[in-house]
Amino acid sequence: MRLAFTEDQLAFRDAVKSLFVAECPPAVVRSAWESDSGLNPGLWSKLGEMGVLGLLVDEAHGGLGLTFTDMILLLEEAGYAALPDPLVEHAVVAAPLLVQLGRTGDLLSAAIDGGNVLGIAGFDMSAYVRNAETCAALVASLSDGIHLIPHPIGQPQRLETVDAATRLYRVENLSTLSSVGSIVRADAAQTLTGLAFNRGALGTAAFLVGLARRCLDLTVDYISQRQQFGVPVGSFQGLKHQMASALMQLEFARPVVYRAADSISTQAATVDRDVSMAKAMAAEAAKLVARTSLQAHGAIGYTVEYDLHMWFKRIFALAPTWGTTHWHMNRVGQAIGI
Amino acid sequence: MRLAFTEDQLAFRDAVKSLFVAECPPAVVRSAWESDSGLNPGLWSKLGEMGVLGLLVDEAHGGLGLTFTDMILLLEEAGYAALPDPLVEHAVVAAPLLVQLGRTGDLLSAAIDGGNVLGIAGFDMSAYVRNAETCAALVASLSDGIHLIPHPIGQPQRLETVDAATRLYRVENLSTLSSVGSIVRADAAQTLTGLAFNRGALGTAAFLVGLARRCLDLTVDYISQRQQFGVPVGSFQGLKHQMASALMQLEFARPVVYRAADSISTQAATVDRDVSMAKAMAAEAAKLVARTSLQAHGAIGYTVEYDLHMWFKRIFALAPTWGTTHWHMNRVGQAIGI
Amino acid sequence: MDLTWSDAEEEFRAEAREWLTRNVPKGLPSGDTHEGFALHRDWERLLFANRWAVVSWPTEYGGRGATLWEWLIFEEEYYRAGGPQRVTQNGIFLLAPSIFTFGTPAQQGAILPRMAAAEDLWCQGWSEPNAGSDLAGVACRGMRMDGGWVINGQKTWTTRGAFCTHIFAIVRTDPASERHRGLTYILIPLDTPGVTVRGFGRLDGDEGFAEVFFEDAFVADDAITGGVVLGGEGKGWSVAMATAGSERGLTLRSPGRFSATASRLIELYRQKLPEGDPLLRTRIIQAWMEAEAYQLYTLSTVTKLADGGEAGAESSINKIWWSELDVKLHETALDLLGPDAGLEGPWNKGWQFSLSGPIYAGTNEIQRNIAAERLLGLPRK
Amino acid sequence: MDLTWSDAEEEFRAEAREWLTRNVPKGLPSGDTHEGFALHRDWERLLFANRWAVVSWPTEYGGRGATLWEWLIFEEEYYRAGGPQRVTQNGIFLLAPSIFTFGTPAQQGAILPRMAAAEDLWCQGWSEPNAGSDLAGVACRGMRMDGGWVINGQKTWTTRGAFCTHIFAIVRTDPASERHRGLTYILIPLDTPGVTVRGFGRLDGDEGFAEVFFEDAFVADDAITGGVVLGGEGKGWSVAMATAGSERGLTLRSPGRFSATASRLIELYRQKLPEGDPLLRTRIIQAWMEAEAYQLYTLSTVTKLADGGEAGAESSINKIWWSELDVKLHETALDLLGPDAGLEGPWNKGWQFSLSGPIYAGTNEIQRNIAAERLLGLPRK
Repeated sequence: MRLAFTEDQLAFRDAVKSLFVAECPPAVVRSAWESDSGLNPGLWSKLGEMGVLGLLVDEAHGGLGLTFTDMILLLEEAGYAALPDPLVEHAVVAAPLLVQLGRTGDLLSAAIDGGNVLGIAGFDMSAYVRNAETCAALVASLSDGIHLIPHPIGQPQRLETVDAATRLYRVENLSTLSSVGSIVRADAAQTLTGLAFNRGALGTAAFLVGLARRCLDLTVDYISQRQQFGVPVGSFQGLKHQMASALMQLEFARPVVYRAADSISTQAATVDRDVSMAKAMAAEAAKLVARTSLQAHGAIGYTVEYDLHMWFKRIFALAPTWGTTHWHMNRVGQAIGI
Repeated sequence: MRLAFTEDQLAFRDAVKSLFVAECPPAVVRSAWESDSGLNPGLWSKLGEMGVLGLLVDEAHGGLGLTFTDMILLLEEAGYAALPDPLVEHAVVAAPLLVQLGRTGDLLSAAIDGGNVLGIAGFDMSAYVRNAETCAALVASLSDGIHLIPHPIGQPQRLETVDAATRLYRVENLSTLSSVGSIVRADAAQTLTGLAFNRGALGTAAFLVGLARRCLDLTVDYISQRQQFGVPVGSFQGLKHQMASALMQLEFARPVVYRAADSISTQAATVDRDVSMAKAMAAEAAKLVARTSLQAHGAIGYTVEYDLHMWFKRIFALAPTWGTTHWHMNRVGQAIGI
Repeated sequence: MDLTWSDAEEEFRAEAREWLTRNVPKGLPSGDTHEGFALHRDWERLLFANRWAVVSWPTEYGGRGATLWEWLIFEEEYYRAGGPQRVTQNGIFLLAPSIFTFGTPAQQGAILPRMAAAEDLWCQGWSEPNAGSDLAGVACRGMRMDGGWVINGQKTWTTRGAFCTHIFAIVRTDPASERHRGLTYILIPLDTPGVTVRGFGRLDGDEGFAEVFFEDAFVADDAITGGVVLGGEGKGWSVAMATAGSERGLTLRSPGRFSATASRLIELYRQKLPEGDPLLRTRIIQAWMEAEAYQLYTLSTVTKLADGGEAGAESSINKIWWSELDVKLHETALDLLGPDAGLEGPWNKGWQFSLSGPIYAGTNEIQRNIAAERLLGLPRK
Repeated sequence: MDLTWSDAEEEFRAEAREWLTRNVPKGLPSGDTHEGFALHRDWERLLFANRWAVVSWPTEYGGRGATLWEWLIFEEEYYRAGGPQRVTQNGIFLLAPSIFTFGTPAQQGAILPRMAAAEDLWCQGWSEPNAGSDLAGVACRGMRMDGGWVINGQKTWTTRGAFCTHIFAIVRTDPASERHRGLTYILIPLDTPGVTVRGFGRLDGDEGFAEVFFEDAFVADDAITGGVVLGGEGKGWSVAMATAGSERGLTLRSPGRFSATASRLIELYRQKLPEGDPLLRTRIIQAWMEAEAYQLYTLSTVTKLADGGEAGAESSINKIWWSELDVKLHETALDLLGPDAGLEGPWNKGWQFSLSGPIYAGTNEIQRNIAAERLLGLPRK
């Protein structure tokens, strides 16, 4: 029994964290809010070089052949940095699907290297497609099977999102587009879609944990120096107790997320339950942290000139995706027999 | 438009409050925990003399002929005192029923004077009967109508209750006992039972508000003088904020309770909704106040030697009676069309 | 206890409803952009032209001399009809009560009608980078000169400052003073030379906040007819606290607004989940009950005021209640929208707006201190 | 990451389960009465006789030298089998860790085996009427005399004090000292002349609390073999804090207890509401998830400890979590019981017990201060 990460896993985490510190400071996140694509190709390539994008792809196909347990801390760090690029969709959901679908050619190589961005549709309980305009191909789970739709993806209409770094599109008539590349049908598709859903939901949970950790850090920094009434506002017990409650929810969600990563890695019988519990607890903890952080900051947190809002909005945008808390709690209930 | 009480109503409230201060201090409540009957006949007679027990009975039958709006503050004060005697069951539910049932003889006179205690069954969503051993008669709403069952009420079995001042009994085969006094049947009974339920639920809501107000007062007194770390514990912001939140819930429940009294008095079309909202909000506010008060006290509140526990337990015992919060919120939902 | 409206009040309601139903503009953009603000100003002028801008004010200043009850009725009808948040609110709800209490007749005559008519648009100049919750930390200085004041310093978080014409500011006029002494309440035209306004984005990205910089800005005593000082030199704290009482109290947040939001939430639930959902339903019932409780609490406060009483420290829990209720109403709506919650739209916009409620007008932490100390009587230290 | 048990651990579990299933007493009354306590003491002696009383202790003191993992397994099986709260817990979980750390070999040999065997029954003498959360306010005095100590003063809120044989107390031995200096940790037989114990009722009415009065009570140095002072004169604060770390940390509240309660709650739901209820179901799922999260958090802490690390200030959020979880589990059960919730019964008893969790072992307010200051690093002042 051991609920902790190996030295290798921690070292990989530290390396990725360093990359984000250097290449994905808040200014980069901020510029993604205003850029056309919302993407950072240079950073994306470096993630490819480090092996992050192909981490879950086996070595025979150019990946690292590692497990979800090796990936989970990297996703958390991506959340900490509020990485604008679609790491969960691309590396956690789509890349392993390409292998499962037998599409192991150039598209996969580029995906592993960071030379392209893959899109997904129909896996995440969402009606929209992220990066539909820029993605090299779309892996789509439709009623009759999983399809691979090459660029361009129909006529995507950009949607206005509160988290402006995330590019969401409506794509009409996906099923007619799908005719160009249907590759897996019915039963097999259902299994693969279920596996991909769990990966995406847990990846999102880890991302949320990271986002929330950064909110707490930003808040602790600010309220430790911000003076009112002659003392730091962070010294007021009313604020301390709120911060402690938020921290507690987050800290108790973390081992739940890590356990679910192990359940995916080991194909545990309880994987659905474990992933759902992780997503539900991470989402609720992150929202509590975000709310508490905004309130603790006061007016400065309520402006777009200060960084907090990018983490805040990302949390509320992501929390209901890949299944709402309500949906996941219901799945936990089924698993525990009520 | 005017949401406030008249001078007369406030003066009556003050008079009843004075009576409780003099005749129902915590020591009297405490002794009711240990006495056989849990009743205070002397105090009960005085409530009769003041007109409280017959307040809702018309003057022609010896009562005051007043409205629920005149009664509501008295019930709140009874809660503040944690009156052990069954004021809601007797004066709010049973006495008006006797008139409605045409039983306006000696039993009613004694009920108004405080010369007896009336019991009820089948009105309060409870399977148990309060004071079944001591009540002069039981007004029982059964499947075939409303019955008046004279003393003795079958073979009542006393139940162990957390709030030991409340004497609850299980009475088997009520419907066979009922044969002695069935007086209203079917449709009419349903209407009367519905009216009586609203009176009982709202009376309980007001009682809960009073109980909670006393919890707050006990707590403010204690934490203002209790010193730890060289200052009163009530000066700690963490505690202040909890107390403020509890106070707010209670203060916002009060006008809701008062409005529902008006809705009963004026037979408003919205009476079911208004009573349910009052009961739900009063019960939840009272529970929050009780929990906060216990926590603010620390260890001393956690003993039976200190008074708080009698108010605390009464709140948790009463809150789920006369319909749970869940039941009442459902009724509100139906009223607002969802 | 009399929870019915009089015939006269019902007539007032009917008149308001009829006019509002016909005139409330639909789909007005945010008032926190230059373009949007201009449209909102037009709406304010239309309200004024029909004497609906400030119903509770005396007729001489453009009101109807309406009672508090009628004011409540108007607000209820205003939000029921879908009327937008008032861009003039910092003037008519925050500054005006102080002008009524502390202004000279000349100031009242000069300021109030133009404010009601949305000719002068007022913003609040209280907060500074280092004086937020701790208002007594104001550092912006005013120096007395012959014929006026020279102002130096900075204000910030000034709502809609970039679109307004005037600012009501608290400045330190006694350089030797500390905390809440030596402050003066000064009325300043924003076109005064030496005043610079820089708008910046609120949470939703609209330019709803502004910084206001004063660099040797000379405010002549007659820049406002009747004088630029309100309530006398050095009286700024008392005037501000009276205004804050009004800001934090009844007048700013009428129950009609939350009742209207609760009704829209019920509509959204019916539309999105026609088959029902027990959990979301319970949250909607809870939110509806809390909006209704706010209405009843307000009726009880207005009764007290109508009897000549004061709202007092109860304003603290009043402010906590409406601000937390507003967040709850909108969060419930977002949960109803599920994954669509992340898309821009009126509920998301409203949610982001609601998040300011627990922060401004005295944070809810400050309000909980006030409730604990003044309502419960817990020791300050 | 390896979330599986080894073969040896599974064998340990099987052995524990087999023994506990056969031996756990059913329907034991509360241990907070004289009669009940005697039955619980018998159960403790049976546990000891079979070397299950203190599995993680060295074999020489009656344990099995079990690892922390095995201890967790034992606890899980203990509560799964329906084992009662341990009446010896203040000894084996609170005092014993300090004896292991600060005791001399002579003290360890004299105290630990008799404690494990439930021959000596230890209660805690820390709190005083004016020293609750503020432990440094201890006023109970110990005066050095030839051959021993004279103790004067009062302790209170002493759990099961009326049924125990010994008390571990913190007393002020330097009369000139203030706050946390000058305190000494003293071990005292309760039959010492001058010591009076008065039991009184906890929230549920059982005599689970006691006041302990010391009137010129002379505690001879050899009243305990090896000496009555633990850790040295004047070292009481450090010893107590080490014990408090243990009290507030992992060892007192094992996850198995809450997981077992969650399982019973699920059973209750199935039994009371076979047709289901969406709202209560959601609350049960939430409570189950929180119990499971507590289990996982504990596994992560034990991993750290097994690697040679320390639990540290994380004990603060650990204590808040389990104590609030325990209340939630029981409140959910009461809501399931509806109007029957007011009747005496195991759930109500458990609920009343759970309410002490957020108060004792450092109130949750104190714990939130610790979490904010030591885990988040927020400024003390």
